[in-house]
Amino acid sequence: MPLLDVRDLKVVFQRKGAEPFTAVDGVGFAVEPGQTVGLVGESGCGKSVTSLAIMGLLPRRGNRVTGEVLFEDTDLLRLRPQDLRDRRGRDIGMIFQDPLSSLNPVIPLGLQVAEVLERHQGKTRQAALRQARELLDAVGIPDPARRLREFPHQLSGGMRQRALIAIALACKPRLLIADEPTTALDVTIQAQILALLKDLVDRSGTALVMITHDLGVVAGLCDTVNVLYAGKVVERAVRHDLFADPRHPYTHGLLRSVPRLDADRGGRLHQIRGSVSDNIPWPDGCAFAPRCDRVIDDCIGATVPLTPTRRRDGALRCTNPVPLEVPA
Amino acid sequence: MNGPGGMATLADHKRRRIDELTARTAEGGGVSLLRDAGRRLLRNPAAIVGGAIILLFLIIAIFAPLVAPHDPVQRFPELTGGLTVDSIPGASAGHPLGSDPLGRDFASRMIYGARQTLFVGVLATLIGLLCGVLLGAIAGAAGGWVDMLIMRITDVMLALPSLLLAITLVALARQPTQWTVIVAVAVVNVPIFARLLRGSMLAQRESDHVLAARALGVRQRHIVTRHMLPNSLTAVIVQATLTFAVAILDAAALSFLGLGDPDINRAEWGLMLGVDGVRYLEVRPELAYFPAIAIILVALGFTLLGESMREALDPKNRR
Amino acid sequence: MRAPGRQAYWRRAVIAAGVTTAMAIGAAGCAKSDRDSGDKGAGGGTFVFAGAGDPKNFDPIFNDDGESFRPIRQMYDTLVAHKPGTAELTGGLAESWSNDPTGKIWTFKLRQGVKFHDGTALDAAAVCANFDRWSTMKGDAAQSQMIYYADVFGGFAGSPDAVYDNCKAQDAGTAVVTMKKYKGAFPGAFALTAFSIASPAAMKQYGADTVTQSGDSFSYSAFATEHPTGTGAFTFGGWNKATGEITLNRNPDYWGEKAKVDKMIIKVIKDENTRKQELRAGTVQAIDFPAPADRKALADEGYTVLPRPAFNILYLGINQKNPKLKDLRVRQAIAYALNRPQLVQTKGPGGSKVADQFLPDTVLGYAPDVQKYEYNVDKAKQLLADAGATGLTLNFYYPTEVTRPYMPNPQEIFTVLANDLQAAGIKVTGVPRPWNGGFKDDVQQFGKQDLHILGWTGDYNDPGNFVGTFFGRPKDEFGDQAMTDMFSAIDKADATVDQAAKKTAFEQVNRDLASKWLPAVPIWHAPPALVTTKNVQGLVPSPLTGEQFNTVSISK
Amino acid sequence: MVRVVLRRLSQLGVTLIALMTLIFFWLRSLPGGPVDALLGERATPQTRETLTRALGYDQPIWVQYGRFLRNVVTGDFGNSIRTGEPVADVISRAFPATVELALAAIVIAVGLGIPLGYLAARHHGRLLDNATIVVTLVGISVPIFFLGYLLKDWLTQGTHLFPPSGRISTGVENTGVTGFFVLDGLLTREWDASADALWHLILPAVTLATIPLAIIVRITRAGVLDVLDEDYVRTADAKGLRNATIRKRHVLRNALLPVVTTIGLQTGTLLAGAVLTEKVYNWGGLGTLITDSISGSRDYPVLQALILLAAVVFIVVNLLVDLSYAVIDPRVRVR
Repeated sequence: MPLLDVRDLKVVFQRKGAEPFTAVDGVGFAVEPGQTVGLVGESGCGKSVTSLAIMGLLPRRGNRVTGEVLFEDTDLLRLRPQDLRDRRGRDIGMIFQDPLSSLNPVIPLGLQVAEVLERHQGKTRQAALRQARELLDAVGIPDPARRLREFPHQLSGGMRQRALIAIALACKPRLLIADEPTTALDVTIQAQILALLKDLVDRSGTALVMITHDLGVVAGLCDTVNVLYAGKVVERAVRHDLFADPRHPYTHGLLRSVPRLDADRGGRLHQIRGSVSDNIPWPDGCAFAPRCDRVIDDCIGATVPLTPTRRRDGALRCTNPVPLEVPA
Repeated sequence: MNGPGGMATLADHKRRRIDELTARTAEGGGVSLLRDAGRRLLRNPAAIVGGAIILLFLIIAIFAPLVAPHDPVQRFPELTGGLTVDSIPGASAGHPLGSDPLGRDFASRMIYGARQTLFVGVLATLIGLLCGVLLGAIAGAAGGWVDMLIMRITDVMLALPSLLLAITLVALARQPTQWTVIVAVAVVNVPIFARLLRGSMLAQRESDHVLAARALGVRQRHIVTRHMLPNSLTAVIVQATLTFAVAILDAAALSFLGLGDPDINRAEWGLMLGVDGVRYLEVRPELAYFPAIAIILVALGFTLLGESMREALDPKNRR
Repeated sequence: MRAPGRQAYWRRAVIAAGVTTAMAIGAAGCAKSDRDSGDKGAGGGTFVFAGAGDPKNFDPIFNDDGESFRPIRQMYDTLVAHKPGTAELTGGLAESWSNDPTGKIWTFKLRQGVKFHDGTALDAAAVCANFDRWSTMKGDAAQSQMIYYADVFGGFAGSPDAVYDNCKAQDAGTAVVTMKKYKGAFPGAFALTAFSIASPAAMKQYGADTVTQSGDSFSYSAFATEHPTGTGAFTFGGWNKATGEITLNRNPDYWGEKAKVDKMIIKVIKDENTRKQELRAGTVQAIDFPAPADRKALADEGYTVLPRPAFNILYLGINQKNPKLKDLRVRQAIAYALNRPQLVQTKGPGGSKVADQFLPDTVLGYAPDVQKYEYNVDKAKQLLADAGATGLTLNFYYPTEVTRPYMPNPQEIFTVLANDLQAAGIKVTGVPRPWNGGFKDDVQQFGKQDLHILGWTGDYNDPGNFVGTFFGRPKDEFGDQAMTDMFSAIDKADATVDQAAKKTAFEQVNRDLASKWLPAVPIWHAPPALVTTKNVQGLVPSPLTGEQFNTVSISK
Repeated sequence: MVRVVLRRLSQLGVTLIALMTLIFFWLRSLPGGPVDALLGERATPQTRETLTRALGYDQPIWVQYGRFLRNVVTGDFGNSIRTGEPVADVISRAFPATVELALAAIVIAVGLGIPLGYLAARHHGRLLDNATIVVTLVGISVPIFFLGYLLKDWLTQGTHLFPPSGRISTGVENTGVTGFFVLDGLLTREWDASADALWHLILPAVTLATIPLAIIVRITRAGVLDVLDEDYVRTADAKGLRNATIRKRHVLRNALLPVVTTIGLQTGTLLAGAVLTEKVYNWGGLGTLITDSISGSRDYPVLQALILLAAVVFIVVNLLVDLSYAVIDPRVRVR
């Protein structure tokens, strides 16, 4: 039984005076206990919205969320708000993209870590602070006793993200959702943070949903990868399959646009034309079609279903997939 | 982008180059921001209501002689006949709102009041704006000790609460006239406009297109007048709209304190409320209520429009 | 009124807080108070009177304004007094007085057994000590504050203009004051509150003569501020400046009619509207100077409105510095152009009368048969044409930031008068000037105006106090330096000792003022009023605004 | 931090000296003035001359300026023309009255403004929010002297719910300790006096609070809306914290930062509003003093001192606000 089973998740934004906009359109994926699952896509593809919808953190008004988010067989979408609150931070932790703005600037770091322990474990302030120090130590923050009293702006970017990780993992949740946790950081720090995450997840057996646009992150961390495009999963595969043989032209394009050391220096880097907002003006058909090199008539005619492939845990939404690479 | 070569002089080339740069910086600011803001403004009901109030007010003010039934300063025998110090005639044929304390047609005075109120508000705002903008522009453009001096002066002025400054100025005037009131209310706003403009110009001084212009050797005056000033003006216009409301309220307050326009022949709402309205509140409350409502409405109109403009221009609200 | 009980306060405070909250939330309902009407209850207790301004100090000689005189009058007495409700003279501290035929020697027979509040006796020596104190006052600071003394007595010891010579205590009960020359002001001026008799012992003890200059003003002695000591019906109880309350206590040893209330409080409320509201709220039992517009409403609500007999004059001054205005016909045209009856009807406080001369009809020398200028625009235009003064443009100075009993609303009066003049073809440029910010300077010292409005409230019943003050000497206010016959006529009338002759002389002066000289146009006599709650009895309005409160009682 | 304070204080000094010099020379150039103000209609020309001499106005202007500066430096602002008391006495008596009124107004403005602003933000875009916006806008647009008159007319006349004017009822004993009547009553256990003073305080304070209240509601609302969009609020939500905790610890605390600045800026509004409110309610504070010393009396020594005082208060309060900001917002503290 999967730990988290997202089924047909749909998020529609409705603003007064504007057309409703479907940000997430029938996304489904599952996460087994201890597994690391990646959600990959360009900005605007709906991956962050998906994570927020799972956590119930979308603004209460102006959107409609349908589908099912089964966490240990409980549909989080149907929980009463206060029951969901009880689970957030305790069963599911979350890390955000910008560690500076995600920490409250006017509250000492210690309290920001401690409050989650007070809330879910009923600890006293003192006990919580003591544990907070250990947690900070565990995520590799030096001199944690001093840092407890400091404010977010006094910490470096990497340390802030470590602190956020400490907060998210404080109650030993079974699932951690990390939304672009390294995007705002320097490259050297990125690697440290990823290593830390991997280490913690491995050690505690926490399942991880990794949301990123960075295929490098996926390559280093994820067991299974879901590629999202325009609010839909377009391809799913285990890590190795995906990197070895991307089937969807979009995945293919993404991979080819990553600079590679072993590439021919004279060759141009691959580009995917346009951007996500270049949508086809009708609801049916493949959203990627306007940008696709392999577009055929069938792509724009009818809805393309997500169909399982023969690969393990694989699925694909494409009428004219990239053929399996012929060994050279 | 390739400029048309050939006959263009060097200066022309530079100027074009800057305009390009300005336009590019303004992508997200500048022109498209303005257009965006305009669109948001038109969608905002508050702005529409504010605009409608102001429009009505302007129409009445401009066409007062056509709208008003009578001359606002003429005393009418049919009104003075029933007038005593403790009773003021109410509505009668030809005088829909009755008499004022001197036997003049109150309705006509209310209507002409729009004109005088507009006059006081606009002048007070304009004088404050012009002086402030001039000072701010000089400070912002010159920098150095000039900037320092001007800012110290505005400090001194800002150190006094606005109405207090106006009261002091009126008290220090040789002769109370409508102009002392206008100037007093205007002067209060000078430092605000000056600082606003200076701040915005300083920010721009560091901005790309001005740096580029300087690097290209364009004359200082040209940079200031063609590039920095226009970009700063949106903020100034918003402030001016809000200032108008404050100006007519301050003028009314001065009248109430006995420091306003001494010529009670002048039909101005603040004067009518602050002097007659309060004095005859029990004898004929309408003398207070009508000008008060008019002032509240107009102040509300300008505040609504000003706030909506500010909101619309705020890049944070670009969604 | 006694302060309501403790519980009542708490209850009201709680109600008040509740109402405030309700209002703030926007659910203001029309809450009915359960508070009973506050004007009942007080026995012989405390009389609270709302005055209109702060007093300066309580040393009579250093004051010249009514708000200072109000408490002073209760604490001190003058040698000669006024009959209640009139400007007629009667005995004060002196039971009787007489003068020799030259009018220079004044003999006062003092009342026996009168004691100052400090217990010392009022005798002739004490009276003379007061006169001597005034005339020998040292220092510019002190002298500059003795407005009435300088005006009535001409100057101080050593000055060639000084009127006062000496004062001798003939015996303990008789004081003889000798003047260097006769002045028509006497004996009326002896009744001026500024010349109240104070205790010499107390003045000495509290250094009454020390007036020190500090910055742009003066500070006064402890006598003037904390220990005023006279013979009056009330003794000084204290002056709480934070609340603007002057407390006076009943003087049980008063020589005359002892005060009926135990205590009186003069509460300073500058705003006329607030005075009225406090009266309605029952927190004060009497107010001075109600707004003319409110008098009728207050009377309708059952309050007692007490108009004072008019003892003032408002006039339109004409400045002959402007050559056009030297022509009598132009001045007469101005008089004809003014619709004074309409002004009185529309803007005059209740009981106002059109003035045809510069003194009220209760004053000696009032002439019923002066030339009256009935409102007549055509005649005004005709006179202007005759004088070749068509198209005349005049500046018209009027004060702002002031109300005076004779001029409750200068701006309105100016507007109406200017309107009348315009109708007669005289162009008027209004020049507003703040009362203390240039009006008096410009008008009285520099004579910058063509026309102006100003007036006067009489100090005592003497024609010299009116017409003498205005027209007795050349003044820049009227640019009338050339009218020497006017000055000499008034001078002569003023110097007439015989009362009947004086009356005739002043009647002629008034007739000539109206027909021959017309240096100004009299506008109106406007009586100021007092208002009390229904349960206040015995308050007698004085034409000189010189009310004594010892006769006031409060019924249940 | 100390350097900042010192610099601001020295700026204050320069500002004050400039102001005083300006006021001094301006006042001397005006017609009328003390001589006129000290003399009524009855003064003879001789008296006028004596007075001019007594006040030293016959001396050269620079001698007068020198004397003025010497006096000011020694803290002597001269005597009030109107009452003859030392200016310092006049002002120190009026000062607590205004401070009491202003504090009460602030308490009302903050006490009602913050919850209302918060509620409006919570109901963003709904009826309560829109109603609040409209009411606050109208509140800003009402001439407050008019509002004062209306409240007074409705609630003190006929119903006698509140006293129409003054700070305390005539005849109520209160012993002056601090000059704050409500507080004095509590200190001296004169409960009657305290309750009575409070009863007098309510209407004026409500009147004076109108504009600051409207502004604080708006600032709070805007602040809360801004903060609700902040990432750290989402973080707090993701932690599963209780709503109350989020509200108190994460939303309000941050949203109130701009409110603190606003309160500082409102000092000016309050001082100006006090002039009008105190006139309406005959309050006897600095506002009344200002009106009295201008209108009708031209009491320049008092006016002069009052202008300086207003400048000092305004600058000092703003300095305090800056400092308190540094205390509340750790980001400012380091700088």
